[in-house]
Parts: sequence; structure tokens; C-alpha cells
Amino acid sequence: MNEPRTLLSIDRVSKSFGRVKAVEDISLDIRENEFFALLGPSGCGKTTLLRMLAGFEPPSDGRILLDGRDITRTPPNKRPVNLMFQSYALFPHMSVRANVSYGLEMERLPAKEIRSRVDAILTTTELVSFADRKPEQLSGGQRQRVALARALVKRPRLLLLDEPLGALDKKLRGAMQLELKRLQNEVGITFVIVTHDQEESLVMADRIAVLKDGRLLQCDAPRAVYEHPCDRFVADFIGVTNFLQGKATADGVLTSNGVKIAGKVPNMLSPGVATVAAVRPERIRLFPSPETANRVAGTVEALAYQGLDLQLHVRTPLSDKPFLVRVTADAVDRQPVSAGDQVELGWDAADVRIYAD
Amino acid sequence: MNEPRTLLSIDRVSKSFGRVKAVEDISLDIRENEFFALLGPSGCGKTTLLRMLAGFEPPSDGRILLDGRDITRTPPNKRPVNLMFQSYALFPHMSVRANVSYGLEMERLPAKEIRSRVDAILTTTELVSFADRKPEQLSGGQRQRVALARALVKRPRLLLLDEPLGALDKKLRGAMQLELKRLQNEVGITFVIVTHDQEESLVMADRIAVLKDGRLLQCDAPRAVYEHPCDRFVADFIGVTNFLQGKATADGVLTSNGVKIAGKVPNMLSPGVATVAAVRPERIRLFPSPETANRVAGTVEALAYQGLDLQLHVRTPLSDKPFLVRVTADAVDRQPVSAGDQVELGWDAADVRIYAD
Amino acid sequence: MAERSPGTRRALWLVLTLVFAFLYIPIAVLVALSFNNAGLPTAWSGFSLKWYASLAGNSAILSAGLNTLIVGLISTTIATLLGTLLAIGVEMRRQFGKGLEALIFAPMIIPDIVLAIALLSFFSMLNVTMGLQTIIVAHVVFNLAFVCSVVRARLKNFDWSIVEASADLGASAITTFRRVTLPVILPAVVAGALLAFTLSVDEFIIAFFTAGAGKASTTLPIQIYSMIRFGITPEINALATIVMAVSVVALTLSQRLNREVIGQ
Amino acid sequence: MAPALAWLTALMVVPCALVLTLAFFRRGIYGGIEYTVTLENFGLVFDPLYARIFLKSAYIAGTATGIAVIIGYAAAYAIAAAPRRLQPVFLFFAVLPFWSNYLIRTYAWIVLLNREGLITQLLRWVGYTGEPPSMLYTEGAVIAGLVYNYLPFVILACYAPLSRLNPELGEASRDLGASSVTTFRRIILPLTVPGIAAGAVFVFVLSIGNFVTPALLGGGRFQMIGNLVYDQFLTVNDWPFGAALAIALIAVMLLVLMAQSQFADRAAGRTIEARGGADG
Amino acid sequence: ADLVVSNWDGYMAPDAMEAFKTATGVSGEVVVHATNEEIMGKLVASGGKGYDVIFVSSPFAEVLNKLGLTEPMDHAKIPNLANLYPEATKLPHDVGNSFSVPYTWGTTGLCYRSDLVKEAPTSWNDLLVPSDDLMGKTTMLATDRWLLAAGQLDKGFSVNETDPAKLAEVKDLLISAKKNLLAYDDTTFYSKLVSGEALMVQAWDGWCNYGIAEKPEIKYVIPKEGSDLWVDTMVVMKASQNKDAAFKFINFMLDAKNHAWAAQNIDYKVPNKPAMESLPADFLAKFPNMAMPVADLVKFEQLRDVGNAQRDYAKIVSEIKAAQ
Ligand SMILES: Nc1ncnc2c1ncn2[C@@H]1O[C@H](COP(=O)(O)OP(=O)(O)OP(=O)(O)O)[C@@H](O)[C@H]1O
Ligand SMILES: Nc1ncnc2c1ncn2[C@@H]1O[C@H](COP(=O)(O)OP(=O)(O)OP(=O)(O)O)[C@@H](O)[C@H]1O
Ligand SMILES: NCCCCNCCCN
Ligand SMILES: [Mg+2]
Ligand SMILES: [Mg+2]
Repeated sequence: MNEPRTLLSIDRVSKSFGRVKAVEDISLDIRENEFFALLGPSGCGKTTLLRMLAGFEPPSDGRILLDGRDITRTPPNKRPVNLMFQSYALFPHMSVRANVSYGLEMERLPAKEIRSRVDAILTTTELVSFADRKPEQLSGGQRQRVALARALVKRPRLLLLDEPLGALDKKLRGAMQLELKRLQNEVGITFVIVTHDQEESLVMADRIAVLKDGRLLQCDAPRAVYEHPCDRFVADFIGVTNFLQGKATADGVLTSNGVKIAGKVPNMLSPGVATVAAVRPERIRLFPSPETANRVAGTVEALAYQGLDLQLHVRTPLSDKPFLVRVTADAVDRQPVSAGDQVELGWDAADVRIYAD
Repeated sequence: MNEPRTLLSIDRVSKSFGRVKAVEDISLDIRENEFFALLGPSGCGKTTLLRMLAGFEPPSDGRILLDGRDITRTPPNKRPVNLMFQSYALFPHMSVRANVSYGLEMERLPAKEIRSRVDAILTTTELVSFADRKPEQLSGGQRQRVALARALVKRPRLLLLDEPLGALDKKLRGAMQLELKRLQNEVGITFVIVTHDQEESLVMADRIAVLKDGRLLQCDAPRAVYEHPCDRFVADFIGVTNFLQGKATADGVLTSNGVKIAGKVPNMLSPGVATVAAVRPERIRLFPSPETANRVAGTVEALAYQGLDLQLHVRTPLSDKPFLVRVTADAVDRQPVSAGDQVELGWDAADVRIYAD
Repeated sequence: MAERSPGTRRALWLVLTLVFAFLYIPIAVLVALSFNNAGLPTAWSGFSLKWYASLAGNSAILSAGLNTLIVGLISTTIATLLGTLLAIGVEMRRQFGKGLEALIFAPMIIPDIVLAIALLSFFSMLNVTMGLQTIIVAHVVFNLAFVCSVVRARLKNFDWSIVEASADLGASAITTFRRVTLPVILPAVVAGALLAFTLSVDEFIIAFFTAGAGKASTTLPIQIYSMIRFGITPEINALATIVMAVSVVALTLSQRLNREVIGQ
Repeated sequence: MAPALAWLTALMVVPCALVLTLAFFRRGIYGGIEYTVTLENFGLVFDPLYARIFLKSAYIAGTATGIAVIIGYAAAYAIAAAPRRLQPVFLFFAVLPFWSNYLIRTYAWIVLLNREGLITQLLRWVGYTGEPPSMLYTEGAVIAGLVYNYLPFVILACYAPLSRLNPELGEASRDLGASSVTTFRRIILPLTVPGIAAGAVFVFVLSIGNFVTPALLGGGRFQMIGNLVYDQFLTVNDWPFGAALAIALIAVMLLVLMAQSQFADRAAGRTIEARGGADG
Repeated sequence: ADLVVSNWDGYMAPDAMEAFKTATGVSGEVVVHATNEEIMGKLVASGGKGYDVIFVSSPFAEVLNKLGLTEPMDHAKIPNLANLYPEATKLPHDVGNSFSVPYTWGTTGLCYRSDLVKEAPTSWNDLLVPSDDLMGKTTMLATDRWLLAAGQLDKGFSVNETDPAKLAEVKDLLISAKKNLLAYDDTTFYSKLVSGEALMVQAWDGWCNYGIAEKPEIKYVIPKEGSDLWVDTMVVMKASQNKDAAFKFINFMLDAKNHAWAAQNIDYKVPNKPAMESLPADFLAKFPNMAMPVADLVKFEQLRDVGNAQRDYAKIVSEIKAAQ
């Protein structure tokens, strides 16, 4: 692959609503043909950022460049960018078909082409039988699909999707994810997607940006973000993590009750500084081999059946909170554990991440 | 535990909108203090059913009983039932606090009690700093939390939640799930919840009902639904499943290309009938022991990293679609596989479900 | 949410300026004439307050003015209430026959004179005492329809789920109306009320027919229409000027009061 | 709802029905009623003269309606776009002139427009010497007078739906590539058609029943249809025929209005059997 | 109040009711109506309840009587009837004042700007077929009967003509006259003369006087074809609860002094001999038509109720208004 080209540059953009700072000094490059996910807690500024990219909200500060051209003040209809609204913003007076056709009509495409493209996207989004209904006659998920279809059918250079699949069931969501991927690959659309479904972002995105309180915390490939969160917040936000508080040592963390956790300490953390060690539940083995760097005994407090796996809550001397351990149902079938059992847990030093506390 | 008491009976309820049959002949009992989840594909009638329970939509047919009393025609404000709307339905002219207080004011509670209950729920839903904002000044997730808070604060006998957590990130969703469980246990509220998050329903619900096209397919405990889906649709809808088509034999399925799958055949399926065998990906072991009832060789086509686990796509002679196999990242660390590898897969006869096709 | 471009903003201000100029040019003439020395609206013949003085001495006009205000305020209040409720009722469940639709439009299109004569005949058949009360009742008939129309126009884009939410939270229909529906559609209700008041204070035929025999129920339009035989004297212009001035003062005060009481 | 319907039934339906049934009787020689049932009044209604008057007044009222709707909608749009707290003030000032009296306002127009009026004097003052323009006693003057007097009603009616239009809909349209003009035409306008329709109905029904403006600004050169009914009742003292004319008039207008209301519903995207909860 | 009188605004002394109370001890109030038609409609629809004395023009008084809404005049209670000119007690619409008493009377003619017209008008034709300099500068009365009267008089017909053929002629004449008119106007025509907007108008004599008062160059002339004799009258309602007071009031209005007030302040002739004789000479000089001899006045034909022909009149007016 060639060096990826930058499609959109967000250059030190900020946005305030009165005293509320919704977006603060964010710089980001979105690459051509990339699938880019925006993650962050509710209210962190994701929608606001997308609205600025689409051109509805002038940034209070900063610039937005598309293909190197400053489009900060370009009106929405002059940008090759489309936004699917979090609240859908369907035209209530138009049928599903009319809603979806609208954007293509604006491009003055031939009626035949409009018809065929609209038919195609209605088929993909399983809306064919609702084509003549008005939005108010649809279910929540159906409305969301109309909004999605309306944005997708335009095939813009850059498509901004604000929680596009949140109201869909897993099956349909899977199908829609495939469709988005197909559009990315076949049509060459660049996507920026807001999602609360972590699995979705981890599976689909080429890169993920994590926002908090209007600021950008980390921007990287999903696996990198998952495996190497830049700080405690990100580690906590993405996936599930066990945190162990203590003080930094040369080669790990000494917890408050004197247990040593082996792990790589970042350079900036000098020994003695308050730190926190993080371990993912799926990195923890039951009954580890004796060479395992970190080992601890505990009592199983609870088992939560999670469909695919079991999550064990194990009481250990390491912290007040139960340690979370994820094991496959299959593994448990072979070596049964139940509440009250004594177990030994273990994990490698390489699986420990250490952060300032 | 005593025999659970029935709180709400849905008795052969149907609802049509013109020619559209949104709900068809559904009968269900919701038990006192139960956490009941409604699942089903988009447009299957979940919202419509809840709206009938809340009293907004008179059923076209059938009755609804609360504590044995017929409330089919009782107006919404006379029912000890609250609904959190899928579209939130926040009062646009009221602040967050006023929205949340509203329901308690209707009960003419003392101002002090209102204040303290509202404060408490605003804290739980992390809305304290937004108490004075109007809904239009909130982010999507914040709005959803206001809707949730407004419903929860009432502590009704029966709380209907229509996708209450869909717009929240995983962390916040987890916290809210805990809060719902707490209310169920401490306050004794009965919940009916619509969710698209399967994990959520599997983890939280006491029972799950699966709907399709307005009809009830299965109603059972989560584990029962997951492990013993009543038909192919449910098996496919809940979780991920590998389907293998073929004909019924006495003790399993003979696939079209002559492979025998061992499994228990339901009585109603006489040999020779077109059937489908279903196996969950997490039930499949790599390199199984020789005693394993079902074994097949295949080639790894792809590995999808899923944060916690790896999903292998394995090409086998069993069907045209790749076989999905779920393994823990940890297991793969110990016994690495990569695309192109030859592997052997195996699963027990007890893990096979067989349905009419 | 999103802001408008400066070009658009300028265009909108231009529209407002032009429209208000159009509305106020004749009003400027009217006000000027109230200070004109001469009685005929032919030419300016010097500044004078004499029409204000003679107005002060004209009890017929003053009492008619007061009657008009009473009729206007009361009929507007009743019509706004009834019309709004009607609009909500009709729009909430749109499953009505043409009959109801016709009933709601009828007061607007029945020729004034028919309604006037019908009401008068009806009242005298029933031996109802005529007076301000009969004018009010009659004005409510047509005002109700006008208010209903305006409010319905607003309700076509109304999100009914908030009404359901209110009922769900335990509010009675009345509470829902008072605390949810009304505040949300208030701009339209205010618009309807302004319209009703405007119609009422200018209405002549129906008022004339439903008025009692006596000054106690003579309204300003009745008074003014009868004065037309001699051309309108600037006294009426003076009265109109005062009415408008008082209204502006009242609005200013209420705005200030609002700001002080409610804050913001 | 019930109280309003009761009010209308008791104070409109019953009294008007009583008067309108007179259409089936005959004028007495001295203007009283002769109680013999006849349909002849309805026959008289079909005189082409009345159709002509109806068309003419519909044309004048229609033109006034069209102009008032355009100006009024623009004004309402601008008001709805103004800062929230200024909006009621603008509305108030839009109706304030109309709390003076109709006749006085009309006279003010005469003062402005008559051949020796202010405008002519203004023209003379800037050096114009020709024949003064004749602006009064024409169709145009009547239309202008009607537009002037009923403009605030359109503003009020259009403001109602414009005041709380979900701004995201406009944004969505712009986002999909529509210019602001197209967005207006295809999104904003259809969603506010109910207001326009209501405003149009107001101007039209008030204009077609108006008798002051045609008499004063139109020089009495033509009558509105409402006048015809007025004349039958008051000048001719022929209540039966007046009632028949009124019934015909009401019937025609009702048909028009009900068509309009259906159209407004359709334009705003409302459908029967729909339920609440649409976004916005 | 013990007495309710409905009159046109300004058609009697503002303090008349107070003076009446001082004189008789009966208190009352005056309410106003704008037109004959409207008060008629109201009286017919309500049976006249609440009203005692009504001022209306004679054809309307005639109809009120035929509809049985008027109370016969009790002459014994109205001694001042003696003040009326004898001619005024024999007016065709009510010979012997059985149900009405005339209050004012006069003619309908042409009122014009003597300083601005090339030639003083002498005929209805000067209005109906105006000379070039009058094009677009004339007005006619808008009220049906008087509008038609101009045509009827011009054609030499009766002002109560009911022959359809003759009425058709009148209609054609008036339609052809329409294009030359500035406007139909029966309220502000005199101010149009004052401003110069109109140069010649069809006018009631008294109303022309208002113009003359403002601008002495305004003159009134009765065309050579003649005029109608209009009479505004007082009637007492049968439904009145205060009939004695009503007759007292009529008697009071017929008092020479009071009636003279009307003549002098509303510039209309009154049928009251002593009142007319009391008018000052300069007043009569200023408004020459006030000095018209009663004998000349009563030569003219009075407008009468025309029964069902009223329909034809109204339709003709409609056709004139509908004509281009
Ligand atoms: N007013 C209406 N007119 C016609 N059909 C309607 C109307 N409202 C809902 N429907 C249809 O009824 C069916 C059930 O709708 P409902 O809203 O109950 O679905 P749902 O299960 O809540 O779906 P989702 O998960 O997408 O919210 C859908 O197919 C929907 O299109
Ligand atoms: N008009 C407004 N006035 C004031 N504050 C606002 C306004 N709009 C948004 N905000 C605030 O700005 C912040 C960012 O909002 P935004 O909608 O971008 O959040 P988000 O990341 O999309 O959240 P969510 O996931 O809940 O949709 C929030 O705290 C929100 O309350
Ligand atoms: N339409 C009203 C005409 C008034 C008639 N008055 C007659 C002459 C003036 N009093
Ligand atoms: Mg958002
Ligand atoms: Mg739903």
C-alpha cells in the first residue's frame, strides 16, 4: 500500500456553546478511504465535531481542510461530505423513498439512475416494503435505517455517521456493517463513524480516536488502542480492565498491601510515584503454570454467564474490588469452577500496563 | 422462592395499523419483580406492544390484565406503569430537572421529597451538571439519560423501557444496568425492557421473549433461550450460530455432501425431512480429542480480532459458508494459528441443535 | 442551533423593515391627523391637541372604547381557550368526518350578516337580555374558529409523544394541557389570541346586531361607523393613537416585569 | 373540545339553521316571510350575475390573498428567525396598527392615495407637474387595502408553524446538497403549508365578505360577494333569497376549504392512522 | 334608562337628552346607527325590543309600519305637531302622521365646485354624461334608491318606477355613466369636493351644505328634471315599554327651538314652520337651499316602499356594480 493520503484535516478546532466547551483544540487527520471511528463517553463532543465537519456549526476556533483546501466556511451543500444525524432528521412529509431520493435529486441525476440506486439501497437496508410509508409510520430501527440509506445513497467522499446502527438488532447491524465495509472498499468512501458499540469500532475501524470532555486522548489502530491505551481513562473506557493501585518500582508496581506486580514501567514514572497497573480479564489464566510472572490466589465470588463466555468475579488480596476473569464456557466445561471455589490466577508481565494514577 | 406471582397478563393481544399487523395474538405473563426483556428484529412490534401496555394504543384485539384487573381501557395516567420512550419524548420547554420532577409532582409528593429523589437519580445518571439545561442543549446520550431518569424516578409497579441504554457508551451502560438491577431488587420494580444489546438481555433479564413479525416465538430464561432456541430463527437471532443443512436421520443430520453430524433429533422430525443443524462457534474446539463426536478438517481463511477473542473463519467441506470458530486470544497465544493453516475442528453431539429447515 | 450567514441575516432584517414600514405608514398619517388642527383630513393646518381635549369630553366615544376593550378581552380569552382545546382535540385524533371539519370552518365563512341576524333572532326568541354579554358570546363564535385554525397549523408539526409522556407520568388531561401542550404551542396560542383580539375590536355588524339597545353596549366600531356620515373627525384618530400608545406602554411594562420576575 | 363544539352548536348551528331554512320560503310583499315552501330562491341563485360577482370578488380576494401570503410569510419567517425574546415583540407590533379602527386606517390610506393626497403633494413638492396619478377607486387600491388590513393575520398564522420548526430538517436538506432555496421550497415550505393555508383562508374569507374597502378605496365600483347577501337581508329585506345565496356561498367556500385542509395535511406529511413520536 | 332613541350620529343636539330630562323629568339615552338598512334589519330581527324612538328615512318607516312594528302616533300626546307645515302632515308615505313624524326633509341634486367647472350643471345629464373636464371627477350616491333616482329623474320616470322595461333603460344609462365616475360615495363626497378631488357630485342638499361651509365656492343645484323629496322621520316602536315618554320625546323634538337647532347645526331643512322662520338671514344666505319654499319642495315625488320591486332595484344596482 502507498503512503495513505490525507483527505480531511481537522486543525486545532474548538467549539463553545456559551460557557460550555463542547470541543477543545482537536487536531486530527482523516485519511483517504479510511474507516475512522470516534469514541468517547456521552457528551464528549462527538456530534459537535461531526456537525462542524458537515458545515452546520462554524468552529469557534481552528480550521477544517478537505484535500488541503480550507472548507471551514463552506456551506454544507457545497461540501462533498454527508452526515447521518444521530436523531435521524427524516423529512416527516416525505415517504421513505422520497427521503432517500432527495439527495440524489439534488445532484440532478437522471431519474432512472436515481431509481435504481434508491432501489438498491432500500434493498440493502431491508426497507423495500416500507418505501411508501411516512417516517411516523415506522419503527425506531426502521427510521434509523432510512437515515442511513439517505446518507449512504449519496456516496460522498466523506460520510459522517453519528451512531448509525444503535437502534438495530445484532443481525441487522452485522449486515449493515458489511455494507459499510463494502462501500468503503468498492466505492471508496471515507467513513467517520460515531459508535458506542466497542466491538463495532474494534472490528470495523481502521483507526479509532478516543475523545473525552471535548479533547482528543488517543488516535490509533484499534488493536493498538486496545492493547496499549495511552492512559488510564482509555484503558478503562475501551474494554474491561482490572486496575491495581500502588506505587511504581523499577520493574512493576507495589500495591498498597505489599504485593508486587511485574510489568514494564514507562520511563516517565519514577519509582515511588502513585501508579496503577491494568490487566485485561481475558489475559488472566486460571491455574497458571508456575513460571507465570504474576500469580495470586483468590476465591470465586460469582460467575456471570455472558452467552459466549463466563466472567468470574474473584476476590483477591490485591484490591477491594473483585478481580474480573474471563474464561470460555468451553474451558469451564472441562475444568468446572463454581462460586466459593479457591482458584489461582496468573498473567504475564507483558500483559500488564502501568499508568500514572 | 415462592411461586412467582403474575403482575401483568397480556391476553391474546393484537394490533393493526390499517393493513399493517404490528402485533399478532400475543399472550404473555410478566411476573412480579421480574426483569423481562423483549427481543426481536427491527419492526417486529416491540414498541407497539409496550405502547399498548402503557395505554397509548388500544389493542385491536385481546386484553391486558394488571394484578388480574382488566386495564385494557384504563388511561395511561391511571396505570401504575411507566414507559420510557424510544424517541425520549422529553418536554422541550422544561429543564432537565423539571422533566425529571414532573412525574413526582403529578403524585403531589412533598417538594422536599421530590427534590431529594430527583437529585439522587440525576446523580445516578450523571446529569447533575446539566440539571438546568433544556433538552435541545444536550447530547444524544444525555437526552437518553434524562428520559431514563424521568421514568426511573417514578418507581412504578411496572417500568417499560424501550431501548433505554442504546445511546450510551459501554461504561455508562454498565453503570445504568447496575442501577436498574438495584431498583429491581431494592424497590421491587418490575421491568420490561426492549434492547438490541444481546449481552445486555442475556446478562440482565430473568426471562426473554423473542418476537418476530408481531408474533411471540419463545419466552424463557436467557440461558434456555441461548442454549435451546425453539427454532432456527431464534438460534440465528440470538448469538452467532453455524448452520449446516441436510436431511434428518435417526441420530443426527446427513449434510448434502454426505457428512454425518451427530446430534439429538427432535421427535417431530422424521428421517429424510429437510433439517438444519446448528452449532455455536464457542462450542467448537480446535484440535479436538479423538472421542469427540463431530470432527471435521478445514483451512483457516481469516482471523478476526474481536478485542477479547479471535473469531476464525474456517473453510470446511460441510458447507459453502466458512465455519465460525471462537477461541480466546489466550488459547491462540499458546497454540498459534494463522490464515492458511490446516486445523481440525470438533464438537460434542450435545452441542448440536437440530431444526426443521 | 446553527447560525445563519450574514447575507441571510441582512435579507431577513430588510424584509422586516419593509413590512413594518408598510404597516406603519398609514398609521403615521393617522397619528399625525390626530394632531392636525383642521377637522378635514385634507391638509395640515397646524399642530393642535384640541382633538384630545374634545375626546376627553366625549363620553360616548370613551365609553364605547371601554366597551370594545371589554368585549375584546373577554371574547378573546374565551375563544382562545375554546379554540385551542378544539384544535388539540381535532388534531390529536384525526379521525373525524367532514362534518366536524365543516363545523369548524363555518364560523369563518358564514357571512357576517347571517350570523348577526341569526343570533339576534335567536336571542330575542329566547328572550335573552341583549348587552355586552351577547356581543361577547357572538364574537366567541367566530373567534373560536380563527384561533382554532392558527393553533391547528402549529399542531400539524407537533410531537404528540410528549403528550403521551405526560399522561404516562401520571398527569391528567388538564394538567398535561396546562404544563406540556400549552407551553409548547404557546407561540401559536398567543398568535391566535392576538388575531382574535384584533378581529373583535374591529368587528361591526355582528356587534351592532347583538348589542343591547343602549349606550352600555355600544362598541367603538358601532360608534365610528355611525359617525362616518360626517366624515371621521380626528377625535377618533386621537383615540386610536391613545389606544396604540397605551398598548405599547403596557407591553413594555409587562416585558420588564417578566424579566424582573422570571429573571433571564 | 366538547365545550367548543357545544358553543358552536348552540350559538352558530342552531341560530343559523333557523335563519337559513328561510331559504325554502318566500319574501312577503312588505319584506316579511310568507311561509309557503318553495325552491325558487335556489333557482334565482343560479343567475349568471351572481356567478360573475362571485368570480370577480374571488379574483380580487384571491389576488389579495396571494400577495398577503407572500409578504406575510416572508415577514413571519423573518420574525421566527429573530432572537427568541424579540419574537413576541415583533408579533405585537405587527398587529398593533390593527387595534385602531378599520375605517380610520382606510381613511388614512385615502389621505395618502387620493388625487390631492399626500403622495401627490409629495410628488408636486419634488417638482412633478403632470396629472396626479390615480391610485384610488381602482381594483388595485382595493387589493392593496385588503392586503394591508389582513397582512397581520397571515403573519400570525404563518408564524405558528414556523416558530418551532426542527432546525435539523433544514440542515439535513442542506447536507444532502440542497441549496437554501431548494431547502426552503422542498422542506420548510411544505412543513409550514398549514400556516400558509390558514393565513390564506383568513385573508380570503375576510376579503370576500368585506364591504368597507371596496366602498371606500374602490369607490363602490364593485361589490364583494358578502355584500350581496348583506343587501338581500338589509336593503331588499328578502331574507329567503338572502338565505339561499348564503347557503350557496357557504357551500362553495366549504368545498374549497375542505380541499385546502386536506392539501395542507398532505403537504405536512400527516397520515391517517399515524401515531406520535416522529422526530422533532 | 326610561327611553332609548336610536338616531344617526350627530343628527340631534348633543345635549338634547339632558334638556329633555330637564324639561320632562324623563331620562333617556341616544344610541347611534350607521344606516337605515342596519337599524331596520335589527328591528325586524328583534321586533324592536328595547328601542322606543327610531329615526329612519321614510320608505323604511313605511316598511316598519307595514310589518306592524310601529306604534300609531298619539297626536294628543304630541301637541307640537301643530308646528309642522301643513304639507308635512300630508306626506304621501303617511298622510296624517299616523305612524311617523317627519324630522328633516330635502332634495337630492348636484353639488359642485363653481370655481372649477366650466359650466354650472343644470341637468342630471350633466352628471350622467359629463363633459370632458369632468371625466373621472364626479361621484354618485351609492345607496340603491338614490342612485337609481338619478337615472329615473333623467329619463323622466317616477322615482318609484317598477316597470321592468323602464328600469332596464335606467340601468343601461347608469352603466354607461359608470365609466366616467370617480366613485360611488354617499358619505365623503363633500370632502372630495373640498379637496378638489371631485368637481361635481350627486348629493343630498344638507350634505352639500357641509361642503359649502368649508368652501363657499361649492354650490348646490336641483337639476331641471327635478329631485326626489326625501324625508327622515321619527317612529315609535310598538314593542316600546315607554310609549308616553316616546311621544313626549317626539313632542320635545318638534319644539320650535329644538327643531331649529337641528336646521341650524346639521344644515338640513326641517318641516317645522316656526323653527324655519326663526333661522337667521345670514345662515339662509350662506346655504341658499335652506331657504327653498316648502311649496316647491313638496312638488317632488317622495321615495316610497316599492314592495317586491325592491328586488329588481337591488339587482339593478348589483348589475351596475358588476359592470366593467
Ligand atoms: N403508524 C403506523 N402505521 C403503519 N405501520 C406502523 C405504524 N407504526 C408502526 N408500524 C409498523 O408496525 C411494525 C411494528 O412497529 P414497532 O415500532 O412496534 O417495531 P419495533 O419492534 O419497536 O422496532 P424497532 O426495534 O425498530 O424500534 C413495524 O413494521 C412498523 O413499520
Ligand atoms: N446547544 C448547546 N448548548 C449548550 N451545550 C451544548 C449544546 N449542544 C451540545 N452541548 C453540550 O456539548 C457537549 C458535547 O455534545 P455532543 O452532542 O457533541 O456530545 P456527543 O459526544 O455527541 O454525546 P452523545 O454520545 O451523548 O451523543 C455536551 O456536554 C452537550 O451537553
Ligand atoms: N344609506 C343611508 C342613507 C341615509 C339617508 N339619509 C337621507 C338623507 C340624509 N339624512
Ligand atoms: Mg452525539
Ligand atoms: Mg421500537
